[in-house]
Amino acid sequence: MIEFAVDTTPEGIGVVTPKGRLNMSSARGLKEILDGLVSDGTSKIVVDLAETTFLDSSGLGALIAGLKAARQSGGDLRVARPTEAVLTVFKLTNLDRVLRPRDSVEGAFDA
Amino acid sequence: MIEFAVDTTPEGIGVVTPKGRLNMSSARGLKEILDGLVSDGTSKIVVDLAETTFLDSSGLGALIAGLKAARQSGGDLRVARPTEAVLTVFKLTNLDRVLRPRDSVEGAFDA
Amino acid sequence: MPETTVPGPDAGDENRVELSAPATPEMMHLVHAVLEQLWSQHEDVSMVDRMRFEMAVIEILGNIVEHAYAMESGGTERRFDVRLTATDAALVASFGDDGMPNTIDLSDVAMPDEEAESGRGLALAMAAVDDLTYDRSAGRNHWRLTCLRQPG
Amino acid sequence: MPETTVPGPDAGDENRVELSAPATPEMMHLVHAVLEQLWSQHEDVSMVDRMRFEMAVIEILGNIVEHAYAMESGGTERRFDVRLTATDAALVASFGDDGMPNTIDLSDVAMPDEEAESGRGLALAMAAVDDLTYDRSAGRNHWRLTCLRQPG
Ligand SMILES: Nc1ncnc2c1ncn2[C@@H]1O[C@H](COP(=O)(O)OP(=O)(O)O)[C@@H](O)[C@H]1O
Ligand SMILES: Nc1ncnc2c1ncn2[C@@H]1O[C@H](COP(=O)(O)OP(=O)(O)O)[C@@H](O)[C@H]1O
Repeated sequence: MIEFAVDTTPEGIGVVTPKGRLNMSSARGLKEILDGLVSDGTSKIVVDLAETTFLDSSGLGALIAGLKAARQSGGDLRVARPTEAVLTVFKLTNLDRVLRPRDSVEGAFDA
Repeated sequence: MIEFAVDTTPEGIGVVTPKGRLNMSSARGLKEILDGLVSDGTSKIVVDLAETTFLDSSGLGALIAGLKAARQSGGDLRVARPTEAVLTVFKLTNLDRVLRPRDSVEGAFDA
Repeated sequence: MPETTVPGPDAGDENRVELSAPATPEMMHLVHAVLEQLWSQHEDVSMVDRMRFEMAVIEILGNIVEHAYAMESGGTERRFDVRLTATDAALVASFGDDGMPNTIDLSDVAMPDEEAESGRGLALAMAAVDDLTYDRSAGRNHWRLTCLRQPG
Repeated sequence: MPETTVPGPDAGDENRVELSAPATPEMMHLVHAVLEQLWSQHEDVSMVDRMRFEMAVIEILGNIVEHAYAMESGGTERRFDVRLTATDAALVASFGDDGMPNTIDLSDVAMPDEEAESGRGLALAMAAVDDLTYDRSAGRNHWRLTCLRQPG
């Protein structure tokens, strides 16, 4: 139903790729992964949404929680390559400003 | 829901790999592929069942129809690498003799 | 002595899933998905029990799609419903449809010979489950499949 | 002059799919699968309409699972049912559950601020569909979502 790929770049940026649907039954998994990264000292995180086919308000909640945790530790959380379905949810919830989507995972922390 | 990979070996043996469930809504596709191979002159056919997660009586019917067509053209149809679910169906229908499963695609026409 | 009640095969069916949908070949996939869901709620059901139940459920649904609604005349709705239940004791599926009555006597069902390209559906379903019943009432067909669970 | 009847949003619903199942987070996947099935029968429904309908359906089901059955006391059955219909005019979902009554006035629903980690479900559902209604009757909650189809 969902899988998460978790990587760390040579620059120490955590890259989390949810593959499948981010909904009520999978959002908790994402939240735990993001919390785990931050508490292990990885506070710069990119969530690669290229393979996230669906996002609901629980998934959004997990992203916002991760964003806040990352910022509290002096880092940030950025989202990259959202699918059309995910982008629609960002826009409808007015979160496309705070979760400003980046075009690539590599360049997500460039600006 | 289902995909079919169709290949021809250097020896001219057709290899059909159904990926997914062979049921009422997909059996017709298999039948058409098998018929097409035979009428194009490929009468030795291996159906690789390693990725066939489910088989019902319509799927069985398509295999038997293909077997008869292949034999009528002087060839044969052999099945290889059935999953446990598929093997169970062969046994319950007493077709494990006429559709005797082979251990490998390569060796399916060896004996 | 405390009173004991022996649970019937339907006991504990608050996890049942009921579906009502058009009787089309595409619905096969949905019923497979419902069964996947059922297994995810009942991880203790053995692979063998899952396989034989799924096999029989799909065969019966295939017959409804193919035979009960074979002609345009068959039924006003061209729909089916199914209730799927997994308890500690058994897996049970109950189908209903308003198509044409089944004409086959289940006690006559036998596996056809090797050459046959069809006619294995009911025989396969009966071989797979512990009990298969059919009845016609109030203008509807009712099929009921029971797999008694075997220790995994 | 011939009499004309304007079809309501439910006309032509013989392709409807109805599901009744336990109200658990795992059931989300099943409802996604039902929707996939619905689209395979209605390939003319535009991507935008599919997306907004699916979004709202999942949010309302999420609320039933999370809020209507929040406490052990909520409902005797912990089940929901849903009827999904696609016609030329509209996509309609009707939910029923016997959980606790909804306490939120839908006209008060607003999108929370950026920092909020929850509370966007109903606002998102309302933003996605053309009509969302709630009523409580006979001890049950009823939610009804309507997306008027836009030319694909
Ligand atoms: N639901 C049904 N309604 C009416 N007739 C049925 C039904 N199911 C089965 N039958 C009859 O039983 C026969 C045997 O069915 P089956 O064993 O599934 O083989 P097949 O479907 O391959 O013909 C069918 O040919 C049909 O006449
Ligand atoms: N089905 C329901 N039954 C009871 N209360 C509900 C139901 N759905 C929503 N509510 C109430 O509406 C509020 C807002 O829900 P929602 O917008 O989905 O946000 P969230 O679920 O993230 O809290 C919930 O906190 C709850 O009090």
